[in-house]
Amino acid sequence: GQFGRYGGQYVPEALMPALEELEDAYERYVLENEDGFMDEFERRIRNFGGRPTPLGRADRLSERYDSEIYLKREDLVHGGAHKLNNALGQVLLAKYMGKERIIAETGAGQHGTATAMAAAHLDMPCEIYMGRTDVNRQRPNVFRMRINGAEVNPVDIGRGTLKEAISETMREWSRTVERTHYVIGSVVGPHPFPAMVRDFQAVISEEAREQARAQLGGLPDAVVSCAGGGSNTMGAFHHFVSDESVDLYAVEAGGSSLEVDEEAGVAPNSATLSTGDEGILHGARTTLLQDSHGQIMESHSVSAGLDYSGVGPELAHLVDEGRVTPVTVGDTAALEAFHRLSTDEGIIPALETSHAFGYLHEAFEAGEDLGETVIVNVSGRGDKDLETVIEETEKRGLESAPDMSVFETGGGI
Amino acid sequence: GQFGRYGGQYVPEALMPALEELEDAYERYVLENEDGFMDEFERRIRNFGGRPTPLGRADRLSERYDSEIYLKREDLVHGGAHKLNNALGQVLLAKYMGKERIIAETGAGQHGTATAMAAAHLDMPCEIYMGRTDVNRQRPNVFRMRINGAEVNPVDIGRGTLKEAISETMREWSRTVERTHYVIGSVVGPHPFPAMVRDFQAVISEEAREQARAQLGGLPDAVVSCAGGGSNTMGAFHHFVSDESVDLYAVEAGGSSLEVDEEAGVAPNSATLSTGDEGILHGARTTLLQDSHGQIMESHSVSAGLDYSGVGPELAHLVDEGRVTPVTVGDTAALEAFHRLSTDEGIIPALETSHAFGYLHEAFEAGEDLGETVIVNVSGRGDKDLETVIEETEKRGLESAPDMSVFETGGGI
Amino acid sequence: MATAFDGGGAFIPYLAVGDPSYEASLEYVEALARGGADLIELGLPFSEPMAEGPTIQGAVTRALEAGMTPDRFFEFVSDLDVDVPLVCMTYYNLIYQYGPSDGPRSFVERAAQVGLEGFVVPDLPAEEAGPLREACDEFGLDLVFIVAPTTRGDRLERMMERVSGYVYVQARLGATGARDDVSDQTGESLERLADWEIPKAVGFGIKTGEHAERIAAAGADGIIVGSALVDIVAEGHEDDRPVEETADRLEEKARELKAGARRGAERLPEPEHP
Amino acid sequence: MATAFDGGGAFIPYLAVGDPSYEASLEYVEALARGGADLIELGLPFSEPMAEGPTIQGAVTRALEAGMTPDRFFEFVSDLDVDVPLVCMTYYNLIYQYGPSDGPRSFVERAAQVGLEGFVVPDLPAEEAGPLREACDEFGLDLVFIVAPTTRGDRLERMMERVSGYVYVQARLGATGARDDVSDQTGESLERLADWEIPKAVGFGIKTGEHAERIAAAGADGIIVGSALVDIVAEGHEDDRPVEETADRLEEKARELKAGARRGAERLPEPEHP
Repeated sequence: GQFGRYGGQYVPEALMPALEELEDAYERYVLENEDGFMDEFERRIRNFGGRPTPLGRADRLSERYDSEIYLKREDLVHGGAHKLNNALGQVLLAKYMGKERIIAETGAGQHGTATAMAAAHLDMPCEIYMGRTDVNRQRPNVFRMRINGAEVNPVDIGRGTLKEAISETMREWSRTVERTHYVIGSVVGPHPFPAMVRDFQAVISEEAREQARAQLGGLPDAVVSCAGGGSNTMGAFHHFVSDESVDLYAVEAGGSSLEVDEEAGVAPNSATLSTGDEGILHGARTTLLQDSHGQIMESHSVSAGLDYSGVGPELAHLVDEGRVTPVTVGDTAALEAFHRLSTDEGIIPALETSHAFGYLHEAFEAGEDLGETVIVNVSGRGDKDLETVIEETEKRGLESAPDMSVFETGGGI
Repeated sequence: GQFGRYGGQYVPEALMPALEELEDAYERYVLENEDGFMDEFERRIRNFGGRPTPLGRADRLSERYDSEIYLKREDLVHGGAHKLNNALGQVLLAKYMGKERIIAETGAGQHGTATAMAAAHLDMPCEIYMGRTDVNRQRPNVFRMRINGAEVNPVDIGRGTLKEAISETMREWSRTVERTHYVIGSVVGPHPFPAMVRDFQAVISEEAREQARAQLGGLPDAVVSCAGGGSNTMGAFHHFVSDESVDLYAVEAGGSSLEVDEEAGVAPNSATLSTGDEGILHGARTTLLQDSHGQIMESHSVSAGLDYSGVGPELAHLVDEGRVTPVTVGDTAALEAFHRLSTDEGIIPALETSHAFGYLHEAFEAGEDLGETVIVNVSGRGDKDLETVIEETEKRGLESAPDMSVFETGGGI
Repeated sequence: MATAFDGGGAFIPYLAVGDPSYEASLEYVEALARGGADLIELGLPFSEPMAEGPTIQGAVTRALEAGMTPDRFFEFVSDLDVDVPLVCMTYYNLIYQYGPSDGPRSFVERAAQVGLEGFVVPDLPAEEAGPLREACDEFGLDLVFIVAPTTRGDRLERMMERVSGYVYVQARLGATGARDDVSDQTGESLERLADWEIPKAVGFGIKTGEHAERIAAAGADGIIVGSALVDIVAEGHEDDRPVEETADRLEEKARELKAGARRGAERLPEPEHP
Repeated sequence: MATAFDGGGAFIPYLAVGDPSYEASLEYVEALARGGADLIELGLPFSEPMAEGPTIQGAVTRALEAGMTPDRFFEFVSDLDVDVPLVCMTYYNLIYQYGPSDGPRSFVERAAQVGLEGFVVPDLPAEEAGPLREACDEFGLDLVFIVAPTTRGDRLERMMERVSGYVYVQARLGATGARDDVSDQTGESLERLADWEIPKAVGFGIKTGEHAERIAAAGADGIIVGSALVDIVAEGHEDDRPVEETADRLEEKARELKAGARRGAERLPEPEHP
């Protein structure tokens, strides 16, 4: 359960037996394919989830950056993001373990919708905990969860976002641990979650590595992926970690600034790997955004899915080791990248994903050499972000924004 | 250009040379793969579009209906529906033909968004014509088109929906025909559109037929697909047409009633194949909803994408021949099917698609035997329909509807 | 019908029948005849006027809302008191659906009964015109085709074989509608048709007497004007003018256009081959 | 610390330090001591109180908003004028981050300086407790572990090796919070721990003297009460009561609970093996 100095199981005693049970199940079913678990997972993630996802060349970005830019298309997974890889894996595992009920937290709602879909598909009752603020600002995702038959429980604590939702789901788990499995949404939390979620997401790099060899005739020079909790990041990196020639870039949300307001307990970014330091949160020792006393700080990003004060312990370790390079991209650059990918390539990326493309652009503008062939992980699609993007784009008066006056004109053609 | 007594080229003389040019291009590039056109199309629809889409077993529906129900997952195509198959094919063809500009009509916005995506991907300027009513009720799709860099031109004629948008795009095409290609969105319009769009969509049945043989060990007993203009229908049927053992069901929108109000010029349904008769509309002789004078009637369906007064001529012909069975499903049954698929299988279908599942259910309830193995074409995903579904479900007080009170409660957990 | 073009510089107005009412429309058509029309295109409104611009779309909508149907249209033609050839302009579905025949025959038969002399069908290219051509032959009516700026080669040949009455030369690409400029494409189109032994009438975008003159001077045997006249009808309807006032304006406009066409025809050189 | 349990039926109250202010909190803790507390758990508030129910979450939020920090907490302990053993209850990150040490040593050292006698750390299971156990040994402090209803077999052994002071028996699954029922799980848990040579204090959900009595009668050496007391603090804060009034209520509640615990302890049969 350790990645260097990170990881572990910092949870209430009541949960420890459940973690031991989960660890046992993880080893038997996931690692050893007992009862053909992994075969069933692979069949379902293919036939239900839509895998494999393509690795496609981005013609106009390649031209723009004078490199070969390839896109790993997790936005095409059922539900619109890589999230289903993990949710389906865990719900299936819960079924193999004989659990009768699924709970999960969600921030922007992507993990919640993926879990609700997986639970419906596998006929498991499902409850999602979601901060009240997020419930109100992510209505379409709440609708989707409800329509898939999941209960949505608003969490009226603190700022009412992801951090509070995780804490509350942990509490609920400790109340009902014997018959309930908690489907954690990223490579965070106590062991075995970080390793297990990584293994379910590792299908991304497993496919991408094979596809690169088949389509490009070899490995890429770099893989770029956005990082919040880090599940798409670890998924996209895992099978490349031992390929030393492949540079790995984890792009964090720089938000509006990398400075923090210690007084207010607020970091105007989610750049945990780049600016945080070691601590214990949500069951694991990892890198955190915290004040000098060790209180957790609120993070901020225009992208709700990156808006988290912690990060997966394995990613923290890989950064410490120098294997993964953490970089940051601010809100405005991410918004510009959102519009750039949409008009250049006909792919509307999630705001999370837009950070990865923002880095690609900034690196090129700064004359940094990412190498001849770069794979960017398109972790999710941006339909969910349309309203936010339009609002934030207008607020900033970005040039790249499309004119939306079509709604205002009353006249003829 | 003929399918039995249907088809043809009933267009203004100004467009005839463009149709001849298109026919020539269709034959050379699509049918004869000149300059490797089809190779490039297949590569791009795979790497950009996400094909092949899976054929997955619907476990709970299979149990419910005591049959083997398989889902062909066009909802996983980039953009969320089968529409991209055609849009990408035509935009690429326009590029091969040396056209400099794309125009297209759209109703609910699905074809418009697919065309905008394809045009961005292939770097072609693109303008979409969309009825004013549809612009206002399909805002997210308008946003998506604008974000992909397309112009959206509202059409302020008549009821301001698809029928008017098609007529207006035809007019615009006749103004600029020499450098512009009109990407028509379904298997309708003058020859060669119905054949060409069918060929681009036929990838659905080509894959499904192969997948059925590989996964089920043989052909299905029936294929069920919703039918508006008929592009997903023809796409899902085409490669099964000569397999006489495979029954083909085209499910039309029964709307609120199959009766028509001739006085008002309104059909409260879009059941063209089931209730319409022969006539000429939008360039083709086909089956139409028209009054006794030959004036086209407004159609109506809770599903904007099925809301069209005509249907593809080939589909009309296959119905005449007895090869395709037309059936209808009303608004309420479609809404119930929407919720059923969402909670049973974790797939939120488009309202169009929901009609196909509504028929599956009604056939089973009526004790009709569709056979042991049935493939249903999941033509698109339902994210675009969430608001409509919630509103229409509440209005009808359907039991299957999830309780949305999560938004109302202010209290704690 | 050919006599309509005898004097040269024929003036062919178009109105949507029943716009904005049956009675007013009767007055308007008769006013155009008084103003010098040599032949009149009577539009039978169709719900999907695919080839029309916004002006004529508006006329079609008004006429349909006022209850125009094919039967009322034929009644209208019977009621008309004018002394020039009348041509029905409509879309093929209305022709095709009418009456008991499986095809256009019933419609053509009835058209002949009420004294119509021919058809212009904007969505019926020569390739699809076989059945209508046959019915026209049976009842002695003409079938006019539209030649577009894009029509060339084989397509011209095919059309020439089937056309009768006159040929409608589309002055430029696009839908109908009055414009301020006269397209260069008109001259080119007329040149391509120079050999044809049939009157050539030019339409799309003619708005003033001066336009008419230039078109006629370019070699057209007639000019077709729709939108510029429908504009007058629409204005009268919107401003709630008395029917007589609008009729007078139409008559005046007709005179202007007819005079222009005649001036243009007079500027023409004698044909080189008789 | 073991002396706290000497009389049997020990009463162990919990309050979040600094809720709703430093000064009020001092009064409240002292009132609990006056009310008969045998040992007091002082909560150092952490921003992510993962094991707490809504009541204690509220206390934590109020205390943090009023400016509570680890240093202020130690100051608070120094300022306290009470004569019972004091234990710090907090989450591991605050212990880990404090002071210059890479690990918990600085925090423990400072705790020892101000006279704290032990720790309860709800997010630190025995497996991860090595460094804190070492530091506690170095400075002579106790480390209390929580035994949950789900804790069995190997896990119990591991915990027994590392625990000192007393063991916190979690009465039932779930987060903290006052309940009306007394869980059956309590008796089972106590039975599993029957062999342990260390005081067993039961917490989670104890609300009234009668609860306390039943728990003590079931064999607990002490009862831990948090939420029922925090409720009184919260009420006083919301209703804007004078600090003294709230302190009086706390003292009264403490007397009720202590009396209950004592009654329960008296009903206990003599232990079978001394």
